[in-house]
Amino acid sequence: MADILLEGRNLKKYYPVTKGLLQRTIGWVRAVDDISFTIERGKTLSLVGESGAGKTTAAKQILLLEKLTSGDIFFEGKNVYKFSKAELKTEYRPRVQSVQQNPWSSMNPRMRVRDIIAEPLVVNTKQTKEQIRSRVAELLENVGLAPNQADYYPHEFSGGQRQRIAVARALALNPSLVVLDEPVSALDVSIRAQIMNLLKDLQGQYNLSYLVIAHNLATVRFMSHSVAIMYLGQIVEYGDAEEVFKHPLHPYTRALMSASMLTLPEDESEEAQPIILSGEMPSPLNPPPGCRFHTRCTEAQDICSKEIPGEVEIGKRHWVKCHQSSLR
Amino acid sequence: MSEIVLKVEDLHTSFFTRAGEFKAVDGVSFYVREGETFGLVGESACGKTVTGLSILRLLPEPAGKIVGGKIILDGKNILELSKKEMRAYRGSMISMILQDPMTSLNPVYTVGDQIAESVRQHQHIQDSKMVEDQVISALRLLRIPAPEQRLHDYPFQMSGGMRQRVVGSISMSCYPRVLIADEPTTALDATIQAQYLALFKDVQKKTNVAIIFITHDFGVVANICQRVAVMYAGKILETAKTSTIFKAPKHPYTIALIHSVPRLDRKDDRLYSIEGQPPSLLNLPPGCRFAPRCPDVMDICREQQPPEVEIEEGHSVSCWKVK
Amino acid sequence: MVRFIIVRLIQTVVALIGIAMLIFVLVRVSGDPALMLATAASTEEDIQQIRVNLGLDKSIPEQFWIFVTDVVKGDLGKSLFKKRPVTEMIGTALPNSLKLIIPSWVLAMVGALLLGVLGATRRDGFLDNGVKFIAILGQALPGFWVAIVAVFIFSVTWQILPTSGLGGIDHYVLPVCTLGFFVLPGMMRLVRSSMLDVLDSEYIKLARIKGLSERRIIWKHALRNAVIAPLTVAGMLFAMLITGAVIIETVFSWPGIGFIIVEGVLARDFPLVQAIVIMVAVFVLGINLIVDITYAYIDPQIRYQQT
Amino acid sequence: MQEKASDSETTAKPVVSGLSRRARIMKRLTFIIPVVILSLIIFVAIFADLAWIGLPDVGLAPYDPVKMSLPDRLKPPFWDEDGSTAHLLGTDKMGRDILSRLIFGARISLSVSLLVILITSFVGTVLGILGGYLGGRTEAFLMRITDISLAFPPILVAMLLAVSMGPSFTTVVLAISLLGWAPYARLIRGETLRLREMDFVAQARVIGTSPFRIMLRHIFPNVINPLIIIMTLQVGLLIITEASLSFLGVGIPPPAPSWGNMVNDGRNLVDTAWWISTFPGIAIALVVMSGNFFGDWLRDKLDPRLRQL
Repeated sequence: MADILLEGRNLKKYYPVTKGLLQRTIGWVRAVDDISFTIERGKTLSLVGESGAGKTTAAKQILLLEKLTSGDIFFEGKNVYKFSKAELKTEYRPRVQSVQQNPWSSMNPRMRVRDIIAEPLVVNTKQTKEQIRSRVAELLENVGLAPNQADYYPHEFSGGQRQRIAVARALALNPSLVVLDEPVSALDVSIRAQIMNLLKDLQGQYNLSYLVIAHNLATVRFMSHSVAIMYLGQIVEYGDAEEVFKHPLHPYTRALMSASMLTLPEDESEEAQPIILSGEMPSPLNPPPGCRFHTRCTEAQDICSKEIPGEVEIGKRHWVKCHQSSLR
Repeated sequence: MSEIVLKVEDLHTSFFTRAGEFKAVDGVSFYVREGETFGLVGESACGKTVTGLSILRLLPEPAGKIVGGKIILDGKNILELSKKEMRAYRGSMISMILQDPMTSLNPVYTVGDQIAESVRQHQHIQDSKMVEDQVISALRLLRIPAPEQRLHDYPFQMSGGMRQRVVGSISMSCYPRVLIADEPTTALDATIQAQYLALFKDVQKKTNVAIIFITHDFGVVANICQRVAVMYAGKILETAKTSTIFKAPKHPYTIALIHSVPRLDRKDDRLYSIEGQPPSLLNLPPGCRFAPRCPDVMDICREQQPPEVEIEEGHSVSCWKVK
Repeated sequence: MVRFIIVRLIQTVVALIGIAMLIFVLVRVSGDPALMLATAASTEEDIQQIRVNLGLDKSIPEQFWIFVTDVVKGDLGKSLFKKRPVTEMIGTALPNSLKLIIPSWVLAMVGALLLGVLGATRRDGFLDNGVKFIAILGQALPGFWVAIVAVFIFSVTWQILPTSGLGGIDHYVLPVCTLGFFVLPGMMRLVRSSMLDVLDSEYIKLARIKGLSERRIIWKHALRNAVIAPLTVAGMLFAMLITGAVIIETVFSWPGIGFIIVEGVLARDFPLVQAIVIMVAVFVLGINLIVDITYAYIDPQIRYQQT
Repeated sequence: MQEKASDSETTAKPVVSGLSRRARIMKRLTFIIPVVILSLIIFVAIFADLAWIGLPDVGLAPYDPVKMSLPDRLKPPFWDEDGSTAHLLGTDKMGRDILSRLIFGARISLSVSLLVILITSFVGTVLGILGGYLGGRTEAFLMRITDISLAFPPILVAMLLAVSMGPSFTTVVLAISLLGWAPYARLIRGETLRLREMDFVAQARVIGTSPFRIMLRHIFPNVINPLIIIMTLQVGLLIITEASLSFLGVGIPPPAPSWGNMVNDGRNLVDTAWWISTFPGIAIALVVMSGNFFGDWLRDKLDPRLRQL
């Protein structure tokens, strides 16, 4: 069994929808509806999907920014929800860090870079000012910035440089897992490559595990060891990244890949015709019955709108939730 | 080959601010034919959006000014038009789609009203029944389901993809000669974007409109553009057919840019990345704008700006290395 | 929409109780009501007697209950000074105040809207600087001073307008203008800045792309959105209006509630002052409710969301 | 969720503010003149007399502001033919020296404003941050009170207190402060809501920073700009409010000189002794205008986004 760092089991997160004078709850937005996944030590798992898929909500649960509706999170085999407040503070929080999407709002504009990077150390450790100062300098070098830049303010840096500072802050407490919420989608193409290379190097250097949230499949293929394709709060296909990208099984995965593929019109061969989905993303307040994708699916059969598809194991580490007969 | 609808010759647009003159567009030339989609691609602050706004003469007052060049639409230099004449052109001869569907529509008026407005403005139809038919046909052109009902909806009752279609209906309602699309799909999800681009090609087939497509996403360029210009710091570095840009680019910047886009069809270990940062538009380097970051830089590159050389039919490059 | 009104109504009632509590506590804490009710001649027993029938010997919650029931019944006690039920005095004074407040409110709103929009659309032009100058002047010059100077110029030296008192149309000119001038600058700045924000928005850029005339863009597209923001602060401006009314009525000895409340204070006529404060509170909350409803009407998003 | 690379294009676009030279000089003037006037007034207020260091009769004011001398009644300013340099700005109907009363009036007006600003800004900021950050019941309750007090004229509260406590310096300060915190609470709450949604606050929570430290280290430093701006704009408003209260007789009680009750003294003598009301009126206008200009300049300098203040 590979060395599992973190496992999410049947995670559910519902947001109440209230109405009326007394704010009575009349329905639930099932943002994350029973998803399970594992993150191995030193490896990257990506949650991929479009708006409303529940990727960011899932990340928030892992970062304990919100309370799960149901389900369990195991960190190194121990159930996180059973941790005491003290255990959380020493065992979990310092070892799980995050890098946010927008470089312009992920840093306090009133703080110098030195204090931004040092804050995790100041809050969680009793290190002296001198120890923290040298650690900050070391972190800046790790992410390719000069230590003397520690005294500047965030607005004096470009988007790419700010993401480097955010990564330095995430590494401050030597975490085991870093949650990367769309780490490069706000950056220009040329800068994006620099940051993705940096993240990969750091993973090798510090044996870091990444949980990447992204919607750009090409970025995901470069970064990930395993991938989970999400649609409307559920995982529809899960497995080893190369396996999934070489043989996409779920019609949604194929449509998503076709929409992200960089193919010139004249290179489109007969069978690789682009798949264009019809209709719009249904509202998460009342998702379609049975398989949630059946309303837009190119392969939809009548069973799809009745029963919820179970997990069909294909390769050794590749399963898909779909009624397609070709999978049996 | 259909005839040229719009020709931009040596366009210069600058912003005059307290900090000095920002040369946002510094000598840009290209043309677009009827029924053709011409791509303007480049990273942030390369001047592609300013080029679009210059064509429509909608630069932010008082700082933005067109300081040089010509914009010829059907043989007429629209820079010489009076304010009133230019206003008559906007919406009827040239139209534009903006990036964020969430903010492009007026929140307090129904979708139908906003389309009817440009129909009444340009086609001078006063009879409300005829106007409504035009509105419905515009909605149908962009394949919006149940147009008869949807036209009474307010923008906030629609999804991002649907709103962008409404913006499309507004801009196409008077059948313009040229449509400028400024990153219309950037704010949309991948599958919705694919849907929108397919719709765009269909609309072009039906109306034969010339489209200038502004984007930073090479996937979109490959999907929809026939010819492409790569822009960097206010200048066009290379113009060619889309397949040439992807398969045989000549300018070092284009090569590097294509190379640094992560590919879905293969697994790379490391991505090629261009070092350094784009130059500030306030104090641009004297020679070639890309010189400070160019892997094949030569001395001459730092002193003089390279001329635009047409190395083959329809493929021109501005680089000293390319003869 | 109906549900939205019900929610707002309930909030208003809650707010009213809040204000009643505030006034109740304020009065009890800051002095002894019995002493306030006693006139110079009353002896110790009289004061004790007042305390009993005021129920001050009872517990605070009980006193509050009596206070609230009195208010609801409309019995706010008798004016010490005029020996008449307070509600009667207010009854005569309120219409006069309204005759002053309503026209100046309309004048201020129309003026603010016009000048605000013109100021925003001709930025840094002659008009815009003029508008800014009026705004700064209006907020700097104290209202009562402006009123006195106006009286001095128009009534005393030019003698074209009466110095004070109620009467024909000419009596209204000066008070209404000076009171309007209280609120005009604040509202004008709000309309101007809200208009500037709206003009920067994408949908206005799209309206220009449609080739609409600048006039149409401003008065049809921009104005309706720009009015929403100032509306949210209309309540605050209404408070300034009432403050102004009290001053203007004093300067022009206009027989409205402002006038009698000032007299009430000088005569330490406690029940009269307390009654007027409560009545104004009800009035203010009513205006807030009306503002919110117009707010919902103009912005369809609120109208649809609430039902 | 979507790629917004072009977002950085909009932020990277140059600041478009093509102010002409004339406009730029004007802008600098709107800073210099107000600062000069305000510092002058503050200087005068402090050194009106040196009683606060035990030398009551030494100071800027030529006469004791309250001393009456009936023979010198209603003297016009010195440039008038029967005015005299003894009383530069003339005397009021009780023969008191207008200039001295103006100087002491400055001290009273400024101290009222300063005290009220300190109280209301502190209360408003604390409630604004707590309400904005904690949300839920506290925020709803807080917002109800803010809305009521914003729409409630402070003058009436002052009257109520004047009746029950009798007009005095403390009554005025209490009356204005009782409701004066509302504009701060409303603004600071709005800013806190905006900041709370930003990633760096979520980031602070991820590393386990306590809510108190977040409010202190992350929220508060980012609301200082709007706070300073609203404080400077309040200076003018408060001086007018105090003057209005004194004018109506519910503010600073005579004989103490306050610009408000000085204007009131000369109210009925406008045609014969115009100077009694005019000079305090000008003084108020000058200070308030300086406060507003300085506030506007500060707002453009610190945070143009807050134009609607």
